Amino acid sequence: MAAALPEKATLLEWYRQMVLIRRFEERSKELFHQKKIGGVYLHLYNGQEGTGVGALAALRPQDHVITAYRDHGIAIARGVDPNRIMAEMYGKSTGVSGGKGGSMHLASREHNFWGGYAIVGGHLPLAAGIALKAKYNGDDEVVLCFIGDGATNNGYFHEALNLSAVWDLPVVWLIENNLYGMGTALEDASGQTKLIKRAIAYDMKAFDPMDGQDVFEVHETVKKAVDYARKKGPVLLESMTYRFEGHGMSDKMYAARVDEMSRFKARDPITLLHDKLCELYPDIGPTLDTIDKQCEAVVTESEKYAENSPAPTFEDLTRHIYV
Amino acid sequence: MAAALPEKATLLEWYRQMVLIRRFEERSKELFHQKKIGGVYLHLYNGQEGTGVGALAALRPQDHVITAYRDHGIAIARGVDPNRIMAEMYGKSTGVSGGKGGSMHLASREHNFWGGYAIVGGHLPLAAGIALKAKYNGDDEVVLCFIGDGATNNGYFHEALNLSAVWDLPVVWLIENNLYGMGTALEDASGQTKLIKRAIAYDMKAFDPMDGQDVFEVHETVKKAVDYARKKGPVLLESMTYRFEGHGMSDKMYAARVDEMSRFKARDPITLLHDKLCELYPDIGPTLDTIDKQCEAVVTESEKYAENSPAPTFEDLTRHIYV
Amino acid sequence: MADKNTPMREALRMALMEEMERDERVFVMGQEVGAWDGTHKVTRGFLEKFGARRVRDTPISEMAIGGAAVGAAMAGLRPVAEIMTINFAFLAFDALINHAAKVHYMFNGQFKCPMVMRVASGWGNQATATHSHTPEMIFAHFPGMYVAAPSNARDAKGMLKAAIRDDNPVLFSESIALYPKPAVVPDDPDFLLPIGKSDLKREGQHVTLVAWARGVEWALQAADTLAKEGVQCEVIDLRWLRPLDTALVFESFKKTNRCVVIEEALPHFGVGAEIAAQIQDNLFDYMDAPIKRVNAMDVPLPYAAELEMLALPNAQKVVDAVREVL
Amino acid sequence: MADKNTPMREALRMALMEEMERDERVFVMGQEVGAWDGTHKVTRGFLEKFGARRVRDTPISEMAIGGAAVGAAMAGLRPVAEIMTINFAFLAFDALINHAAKVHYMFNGQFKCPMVMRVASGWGNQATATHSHTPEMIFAHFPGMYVAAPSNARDAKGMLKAAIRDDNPVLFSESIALYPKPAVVPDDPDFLLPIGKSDLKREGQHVTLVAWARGVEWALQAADTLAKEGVQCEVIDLRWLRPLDTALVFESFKKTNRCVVIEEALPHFGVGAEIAAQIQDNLFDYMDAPIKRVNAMDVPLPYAAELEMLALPNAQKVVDAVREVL
Ligand SMILES: Cc1ncc(C[n+]2csc(CCOP(=O)(O)OP(=O)(O)O)c2C)c(N)n1
Ligand SMILES: Cc1ncc(C[n+]2csc(CCOP(=O)(O)OP(=O)(O)O)c2C)c(N)n1
Ligand SMILES: [Mg+2]
Ligand SMILES: [Mg+2]
Repeated sequence: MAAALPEKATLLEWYRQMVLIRRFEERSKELFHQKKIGGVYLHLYNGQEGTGVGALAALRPQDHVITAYRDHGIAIARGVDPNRIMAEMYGKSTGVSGGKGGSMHLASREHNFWGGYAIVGGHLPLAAGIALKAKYNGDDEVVLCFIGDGATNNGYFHEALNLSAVWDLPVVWLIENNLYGMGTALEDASGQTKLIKRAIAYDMKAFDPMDGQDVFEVHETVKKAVDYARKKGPVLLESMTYRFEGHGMSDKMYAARVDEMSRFKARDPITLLHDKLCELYPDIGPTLDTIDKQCEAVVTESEKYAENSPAPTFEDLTRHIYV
Repeated sequence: MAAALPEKATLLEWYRQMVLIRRFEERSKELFHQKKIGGVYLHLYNGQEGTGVGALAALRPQDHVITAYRDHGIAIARGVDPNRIMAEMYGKSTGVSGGKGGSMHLASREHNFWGGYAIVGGHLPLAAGIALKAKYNGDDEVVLCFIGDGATNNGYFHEALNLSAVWDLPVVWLIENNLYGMGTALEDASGQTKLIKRAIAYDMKAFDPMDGQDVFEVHETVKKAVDYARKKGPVLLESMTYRFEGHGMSDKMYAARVDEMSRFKARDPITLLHDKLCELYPDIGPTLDTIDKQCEAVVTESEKYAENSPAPTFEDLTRHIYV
Repeated sequence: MADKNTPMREALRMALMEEMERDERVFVMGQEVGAWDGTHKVTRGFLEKFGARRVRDTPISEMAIGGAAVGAAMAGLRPVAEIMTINFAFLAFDALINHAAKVHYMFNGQFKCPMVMRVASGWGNQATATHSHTPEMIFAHFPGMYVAAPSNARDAKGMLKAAIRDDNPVLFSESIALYPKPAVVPDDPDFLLPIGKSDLKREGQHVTLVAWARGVEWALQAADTLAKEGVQCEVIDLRWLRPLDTALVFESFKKTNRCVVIEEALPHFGVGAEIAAQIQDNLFDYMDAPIKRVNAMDVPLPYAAELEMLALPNAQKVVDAVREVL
Repeated sequence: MADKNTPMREALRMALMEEMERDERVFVMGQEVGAWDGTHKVTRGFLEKFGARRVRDTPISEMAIGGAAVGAAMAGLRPVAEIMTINFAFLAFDALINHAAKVHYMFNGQFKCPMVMRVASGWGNQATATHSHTPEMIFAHFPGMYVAAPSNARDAKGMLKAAIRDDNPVLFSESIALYPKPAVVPDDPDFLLPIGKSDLKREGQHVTLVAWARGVEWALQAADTLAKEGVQCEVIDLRWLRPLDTALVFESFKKTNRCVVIEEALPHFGVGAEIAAQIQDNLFDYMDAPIKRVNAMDVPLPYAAELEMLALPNAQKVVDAVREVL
């Protein structure tokens, strides 16, 4: 990338976020197997940290983020308290969604994080609606909407992107192309496998696909896109990435994709950033180690917090059905 | 077009069909205003005859046709008996759909005319399913599916076209771009106004947009597309056309589009074919006049037939809910 | 200005216009709401008056209309979206049920969703099977959204205004057959009818007729007919299918001990079933006869006028049902 | 081979496999039905056995899955489409209601639509509000489609086979909670259960329990409990919500004069309401007590296990309801 590198503190913050996400996800997986985290759904973000962290770093606080059910990493990168995220996954009343949403439905209004949504494609028109608010009120805000590759084949994708184009809405549509929707490979689901080309169907601005493992490239591209969206209208982006875990906890197929997996693991976004940092700042090793440990501690703390939080009560069951 | 012209008998048949459609629609409009044709919906095909007739002429009997609610012209071009079409619009038991379907829901199984459908986009996946039957059974058949420009912004369009691409189904998707969906102009509804480019979203074969007023061009293009679909998979086509009447009987806006209308009326597909025939066969005038009169008579006959047919009975009300 | 006789479509138009004038956050979106003046002319003149920012024509994209309204509402606007007819709202079903009705709950109250989805409903006019539905109950089945079904112009105005001012999502169903029917409509810009309150439309002591939307007309006509024979019907207009207010119905039933529910919709799992189930459960000892339901016949609606007429409820069918329970 | 104890997911798998072996026109399509073996493993091994022509993975395109199944069925195939869970069937609602259920009628019998739409249903397992629905009744509200809701492995096999062989569209709902539960399942490849016939699951003379799908389990558990107190429950499994067969229910009610309906779904406008409405209408003079309904609570389902448990029906709630009517 041509752009100047962000300053050291920023890079360290990215590193911290990415490591925190990874540790958080690893712990979540354990806790799921220990049945501390309940339910049947747990979708980990491992491997995609470069995309989430790089993209969110391009936003200002008044901008907006919305995503699908693979939402822990996005929430963390947006600055939501890991304690409250873990508590949500434990189904505790201290969770960001009061224990009512669970892993797939994290949200934090105060962070303009509009939530994780579990109906594939369902959040896309919501993103358009949030962007409409900005445009309607003349607010200088952009909506960043994450989309799975599999979701691009859903009617919601088509209708929401088209609407954003017709109305010139300030949305950055970011496809996280991790090559699979559950067990179905991109080419078995999409007539067009170069998903970025779908922008043409809406005559929408698009940038070249990004290397999603490279947090720098993601950040630079999303920054440009956010600028564009703010001034002109919607943009489509595609981040080429990969998930290091199964689709969810029930995925028995992903482990068989050995070659592909090892190819991507060789380009672990965290390792790439780690190496880059060591290259830029030869003495930085101990700092990074400290960050690693801090992240571990934050995750441990979140587990404790969740464990010790109270469950929601019967009153919570019937609260918030209506305002 | 480079291709050799069809023989005279064929051209006269096209002329006959186009005139018959026009006369049928004009009469329908009168009969609607006389409240002989009931209901609130009547969508005329006037102006688009070149597309329907040219396209259907490219099919063999074993091929399939399906369309939306603007279906009279398609039914006629497919050879469905005008008597039974008119009877349907009268809501008579002799109608193609037994008086249960009405103007928007004509169908004739024996003609492989799978019907008119009134939920915008709803018939698109049906077309894919019919094509799947052909592919599944190894039958050498193609499905021709008409789509309004407005319908291309609906989720059904996206999902059905993508599915046909992923499954290499023998479908010719034909957008009849008459520039409006009800009162909404193409550019106010579609981010991409060159609708043919939407093929890129599915990496689908496409041919250049056709002049829908030119029955020759439509015919040639659809023929190529049908060949392609039969051998390789789905194709997207776009016919640039115009409706000379309102969207339906309630349209108060279309009459105001004076310039546009007169531009298109100057290229009335029937006049174009008429002139071409006169150019090719200088003595053909009387033959064409005879056809005109015959068509008038056919329409008058259909009106009588409809008028004199019995209404469906109470038994019909509860028949065919289940097989 | 004074209250005057106004068709329902005008009453709805007044309501919308007043609310848009009152609150800058209120806007309309939907197919043909602009230059076309709305399919049912409820937004006549709005585009000219309010401009394209607040009167937003959409593509034929019901999923996106539903979902964008949710997003805009969550973000602080107050969209009044229109889906041309309730038939097409099937395409927005997920947006309405899984999103509009759930964002408040599932995120523990962090977001509100103050949107109104206006839909034109009902059958008649030979609109055929795909365009002839009154399935309000399938929306009202799910908690999180309100469902309105006004029976006349006056109520429609007060209910739509209340719906727009409310912080919850509302599916607002307008009977197409009622659009031209007039009533005396208050021009008070703060005329509101409470959400989830049913209304006594006619007093009587012999039998309770429960209806809403177009059914009220049939109920009142039947009541007129029966009054001539000395049978006094009490007519209760539910007005809202969610919250479903059965208080007045119960009160009335305690007096009449008989009830007929009039429903334009198909019979299975309908509002009539719910009312019957609730009455027999709560007022068992007051029942002098079974609760009867008058519904459309259990058929997809055919085009032919003759068949359509047979399939639909009407006042005579209500009269017949009342005779059965007397 | 002999009949043996088989979990419902295996029984369904047998049914599908037998029908695919019997009839070349039968094929499966849906998300992850192939290499993934089906989200619920009902199509385990099918891809290998039948190949990609007959075991068709689809994109995440519920509208197209629904509509393509309709088209394929009209054209002569016999698709068994799977929508991963009934929640996502909301996106196929139009395809199912306006197309599958109507093409036969609206075109006057020219086309048939012999398709089966399999959907996994139910709540529990902290699947949360967007993934916890049992809204079979909103599909069964409309004429033109059948709706199946088997309560056990044996029935599931016989019903699925019948559904596949039938020439009408069928929404086939499978309770996720029942997938692992075994029953003795006939291996007769022509074991069919009739469409639209309810089934007596337990005889008793004091009260009639009406249930289907997962509710039957709760009913039978409650019957066991109550039997210890000398209360004999008759348990009737509706099996199908359309056609809704109330003949057995009526017969039973004439004997017991009391009825409780057990429904996993939300209360409003449910099957319970319909049963109650029909009983009071048809058997008014046999009623010794109001018909009670046991439903889920009227809430979107929250994630927390504690809350979820409170919201769901269970055997104890059935017992309590029975006590109310005795
Ligand atoms: C409408 C709908 N259909 C199906 C599902 C089941 N489902 C959940 S996630 C998923 C795959 C989505 O893949 P993709 O969009 O690529 O996102 P990723 O999981 O790779 O992040 C599917 C099919 C769903 N939640 N919603
Ligand atoms: C899902 C759905 N939404 C809205 C409508 C109402 N409607 C009927 S036709 C139409 C316009 C369609 O335009 P286009 O596809 O361009 O076809 P044309 O009428 O020009 O032939 C609309 C909005 C409908 N029938 N179905
Ligand atoms: Mg993916
Ligand atoms: Mg058009």
